[in-house]
Amino acid sequence: MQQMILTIEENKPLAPNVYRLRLFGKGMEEQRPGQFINLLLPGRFLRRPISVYDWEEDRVTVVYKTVGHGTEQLAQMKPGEKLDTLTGLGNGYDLSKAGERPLLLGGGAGVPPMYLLARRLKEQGREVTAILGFNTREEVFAEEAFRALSCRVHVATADGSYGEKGFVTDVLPEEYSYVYACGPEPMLRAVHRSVKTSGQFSLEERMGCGFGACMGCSIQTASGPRRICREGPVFEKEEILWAD
Amino acid sequence: MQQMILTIEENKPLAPNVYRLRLFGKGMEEQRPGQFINLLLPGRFLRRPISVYDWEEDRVTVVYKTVGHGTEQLAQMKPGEKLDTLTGLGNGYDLSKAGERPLLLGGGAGVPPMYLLARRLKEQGREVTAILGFNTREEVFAEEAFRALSCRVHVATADGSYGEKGFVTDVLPEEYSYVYACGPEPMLRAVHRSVKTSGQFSLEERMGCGFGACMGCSIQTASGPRRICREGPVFEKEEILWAD
Amino acid sequence: MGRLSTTLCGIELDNPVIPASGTFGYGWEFARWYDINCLGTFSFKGTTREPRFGNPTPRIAECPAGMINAVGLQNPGVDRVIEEELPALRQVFHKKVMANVSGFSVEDYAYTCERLDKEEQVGWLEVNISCPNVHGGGMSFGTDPALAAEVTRAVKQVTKKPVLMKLSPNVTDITAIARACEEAGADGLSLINTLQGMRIDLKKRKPILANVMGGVSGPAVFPVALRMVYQVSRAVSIPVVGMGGVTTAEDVLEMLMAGACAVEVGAANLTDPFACKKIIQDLPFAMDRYHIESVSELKGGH
Amino acid sequence: MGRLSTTLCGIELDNPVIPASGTFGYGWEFARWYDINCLGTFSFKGTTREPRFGNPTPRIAECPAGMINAVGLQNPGVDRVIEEELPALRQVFHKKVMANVSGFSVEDYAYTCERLDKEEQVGWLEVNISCPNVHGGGMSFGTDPALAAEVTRAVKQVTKKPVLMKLSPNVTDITAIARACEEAGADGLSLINTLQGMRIDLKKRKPILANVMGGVSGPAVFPVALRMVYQVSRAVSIPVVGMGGVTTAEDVLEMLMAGACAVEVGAANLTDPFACKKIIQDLPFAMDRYHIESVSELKGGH
Ligand SMILES: Cc1cc2nc3c(=O)[nH]c(=O)nc-3n(C[C@H](O)[C@H](O)[C@H](O)COP(=O)(O)OP(=O)(O)OC[C@H]3O[C@@H](n4cnc5c(N)ncnc54)[C@H](O)[C@@H]3O)c2cc1C
Ligand SMILES: Cc1cc2nc3c(=O)[nH]c(=O)nc-3n(C[C@H](O)[C@H](O)[C@H](O)COP(=O)(O)OP(=O)(O)OC[C@H]3O[C@@H](n4cnc5c(N)ncnc54)[C@H](O)[C@@H]3O)c2cc1C
Ligand SMILES: Cc1cc2nc3c(=O)[nH]c(=O)nc-3n(C[C@H](O)[C@H](O)[C@H](O)COP(=O)(O)O)c2cc1C
Ligand SMILES: Cc1cc2nc3c(=O)[nH]c(=O)nc-3n(C[C@H](O)[C@H](O)[C@H](O)COP(=O)(O)O)c2cc1C
Ligand code: FES
Ligand code: FES
Repeated sequence: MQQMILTIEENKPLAPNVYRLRLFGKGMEEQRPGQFINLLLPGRFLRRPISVYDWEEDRVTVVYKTVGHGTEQLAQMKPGEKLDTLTGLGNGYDLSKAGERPLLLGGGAGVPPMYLLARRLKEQGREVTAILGFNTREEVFAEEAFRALSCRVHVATADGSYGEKGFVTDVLPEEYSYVYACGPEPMLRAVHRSVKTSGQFSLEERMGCGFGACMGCSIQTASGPRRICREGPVFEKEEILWAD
Repeated sequence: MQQMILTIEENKPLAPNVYRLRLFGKGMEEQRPGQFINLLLPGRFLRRPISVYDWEEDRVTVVYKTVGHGTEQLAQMKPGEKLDTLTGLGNGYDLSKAGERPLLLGGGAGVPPMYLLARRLKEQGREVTAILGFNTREEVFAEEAFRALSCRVHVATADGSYGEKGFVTDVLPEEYSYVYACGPEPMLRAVHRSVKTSGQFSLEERMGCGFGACMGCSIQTASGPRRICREGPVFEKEEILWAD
Repeated sequence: MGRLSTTLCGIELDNPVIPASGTFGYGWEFARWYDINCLGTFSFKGTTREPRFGNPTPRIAECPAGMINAVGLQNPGVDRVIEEELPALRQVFHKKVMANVSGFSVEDYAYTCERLDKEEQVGWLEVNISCPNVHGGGMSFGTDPALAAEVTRAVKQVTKKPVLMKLSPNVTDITAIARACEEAGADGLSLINTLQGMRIDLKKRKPILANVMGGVSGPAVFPVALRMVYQVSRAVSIPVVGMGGVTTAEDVLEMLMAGACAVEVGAANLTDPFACKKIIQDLPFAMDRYHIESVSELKGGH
Repeated sequence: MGRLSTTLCGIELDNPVIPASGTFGYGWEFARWYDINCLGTFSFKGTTREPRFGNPTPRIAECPAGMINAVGLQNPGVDRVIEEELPALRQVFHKKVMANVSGFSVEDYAYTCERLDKEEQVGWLEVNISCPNVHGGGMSFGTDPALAAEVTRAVKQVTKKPVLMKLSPNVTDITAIARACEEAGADGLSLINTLQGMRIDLKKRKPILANVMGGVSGPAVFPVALRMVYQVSRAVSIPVVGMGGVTTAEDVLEMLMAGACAVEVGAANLTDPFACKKIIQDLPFAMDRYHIESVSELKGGH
């Protein structure tokens, strides 16, 4: 974990209500896929956790959806403005389990963390398939970015207005070695039911701190209580106990 | 009263910890001498009341001293930034009582409201004497501005490091027709005791609203309870009942 | 009935937004700035039997996301309210007003309420029981269920208008006070009054307020107020007016969802004299955002 | 004695700044970010007889200038605290730690305190009596003077270390609880715990917290906390540890002026993991600004 005052370099819409934010800070540690950063917005008490979308030396990029006052306020901010940020939070995905043909599943605001993961897996020479799920055509983002990594990319829209019609689970390929997934809980549950290999899922919860101090984000897992912000947000599929 | 989003045109130091702030707002009503404006600073709950120093069409100027977090924050603001402001608050001085040779007494942060008053009285052809009191040489501000109005100007410093040594009451002229005074309470009490004519004094109190709604700023006067923000801040000398 | 309309103790309100007592004077001054007939109604400054100057100054301090006041019920007394304030108000406000009453003995309350009950302009009596009981050792009427019930009964005996008892949040169990008022005949409840708090002046090393302590209000108290409105509206079957930190149309909706049938706005009027007007204007848009068809649909929607 | 030093129940502290229970874990994790020996001490996560998972999520909500938590005392239980957490802490913290204890019966409290009393690392026992008394109808131990005194006596019987009773602010008269604890033998008092509050999710039209209600903390509660510290420190003659919304060095000074001999910092650690370190660094400058020579000069300076 690092606390840094980062400078906004870019904050631009990718799709309706979805923005890409690039932040610069000299000396920023490497951010790993599946980790998140925690942004303090002026006038808000709690920080806002957002997954790492990409990382280059001294620069972290995130993609966020405006869903409430904090993210709406963030969308108003301009390049040059500063943000007090905690970086390098959470465990991140374990890439060593990917196997040769990992499958990456992202739904809506769960798509972003898949990007840096895909990039790293490609760098390791894996054959990556990314399935990106959205509600409708106009919400689609990041497809081109995944294609530029030369992943195999499928887009599914719930209303069929773009790509394949249905949920990410409706377009699973025949063969894959491992699954990485991030998205809303109903999607993760469906993925859990549908996929045949082992995998890692990224979870979300309202957070008090984001770095393990408050026990605000705890879940029960097969191995006992775990903090999403510290032992997570990535959990082995088999560890997750879904609440009824 | 008007509520306006005003734009900072100038915010510059006049003396250590004293700043002159000029605010622009199209359609601003005329601000009268002795009135005040009430500034909402980002992140603060209550507004900060500051006396009108000068007014020109669409522009109000105030002079403030940094004494706490709000005024320190204000001092950091830059031209172009906006301030939610209530203007035209309070009664202002009654100029009709000035007589031919009004005496204006300002002490420290009580100097600013005397400027627009002096200007208006000069416009009416009065012979204005302004006595400005400060603690020490380096705190002196606005002297030149008063001179430029061709007032008679005396400066008194408590330590004698500039102008005459002593308090404003130590340099009262022989003759004057009426007194206008603004400054810390000990100064106003001394003025009350020392001057022989009638006069008007400007008072201060911690305010909840600044426009008469909360009864936060009430004082007892010879004619009963009065709100400093509404029936004041200017009171006839004879009306004021000093607390013991 | 319009999309925003609601009912408070049998009287229809065009909308649920009510400036809170002590932050809107006797109303007519605000009428110089906007047409106050846009309000649901408003609650006028706490009125007592005798005129009161209130506490010495400083009476106001700031705190994070709020303020502290120790005004001490400054008001011209019920005689002048009836002779001067209400006639002035009549010129600019054509709806029923809520009469906020304070007292320092049970007789005080009954006397003042009886006087105001006769005024046609008055729609509701809002009885503030946060004041100390000067005949009973200074403990506030609002912190003891028996005392709260006693005031309620005394007031109900002398009035025909709906009586709202206004509860103090500075208690261990607000539902006990609420139930005591309901059983004693209250027609409704208003809550919360201010939370007791204080600040110290670091330069002077002494309390900022001349009265040492005062009442905290503003957004800082919102979650506590909301909790109490939620608890009380489940504990009684009379209507609840919710307040405490309400600043935006969304806050109004949250209070309604917690169980309030109308919402008062206090400190927000002080930092923005147009606060209530703006909230009323924003309400339909906020309702659209959360797919709320009408205010009445939220009532009991929990 | 340094400029910042103070004494808490006979144990000297290098400075009056203490991370509050529930916001600093068992300390050793923070030691990865800074040398936590700069702290006065810290109060570890509320520990119970048995391990507890706590409440379902969501456990956290935001509010103006603060937050609400309904963690529900998640902790590994006193056995593992003694076997795992304290040994891990010993590697990085060389001062006495404050052991925060919770329970749901008088026996729970006594058992857990007795176990922790034997640990050399523990300097003080801080007994959180805000929890519901499961054997006594669920009313919190901290809202009834008799229950509070009973817990105090039970704990004092089994411990030799100084016992600080940690008081709930959700009461009509906190000085009554404070005096009851003092008479029952408490060596000091800690206050305040969180104010009960709630928020509603406008989109879902239901409470944000799975537990419906939770505890408000952060700057929003500062004026209420300060008032209670002021009242309690005048009502008892044992030392008071003040907390509730403290975020800056100036807040620490204000709490000390209100009557606290040391100050805990809670929610501020969650939004800024370096909050306590920064406050300690800022303290001398803030003291210069207000011409305060030493922390000890403020004690009783009211
Ligand atoms: C580990 C993690 C990674 C995330 N990554 C992303 C991402 O890459 N892109 C993205 O768009 N969103 C992401 N989110 C969700 C994002 O944090 C919330 O959408 C955001 O905090 C909402 O803030 P708000 O002020 O707009 O909403 P409000 O509802 O006004 O927020 C109020 C409070 O609720 C919390 N909150 C509200 N919704 C959520 C939620 N779904 N999850 C957690 N806390 C919430 C806020 O943090 C804040 O404390 C992530 C969440 C977590 C926990
Ligand atoms: C009618 C009126 C006119 C004024 N005109 C001027 C002026 O022309 N120039 C100038 O420098 N100052 C003036 N003041 C004083 C000025 O309002 C305060 O210095 C300022 O509000 C302090 O704010 P702060 O945040 O820096 O201090 P803080 O102490 O951090 O403020 C905390 C709170 O206390 C209030 N407060 C603190 N000191 C005072 C004070 N002396 N009077 C009133 N409220 C106070 C603040 O408004 C705020 O609500 C005037 C005050 C009044 C009432
Ligand atoms: C300056 C001021 C004066 C008040 N005077 C009264 C009063 O006379 N009678 C009363 O019942 N409540 C009074 N209150 C309490 C408010 O009506 C309201 O209950 C409280 O402020 C909480 O609402 P808010 O957070 O929106 O301000 C006063 C509040 C303030 C801020
Ligand atoms: C997330 C969280 C968990 C807490 N857990 C405990 C606890 O286990 N035991 C306890 O005595 N107090 C607990 N508290 C209360 C704090 O120790 C403190 O009394 C309160 O938060 C007020 O201080 P603050 O406003 O600085 O946060 C907790 C507070 C928070 C925010
Ligand atoms: S959010 Fe605080 S422990 Fe996870
Ligand atoms: S400050 Fe509110 S009436 Fe004067």
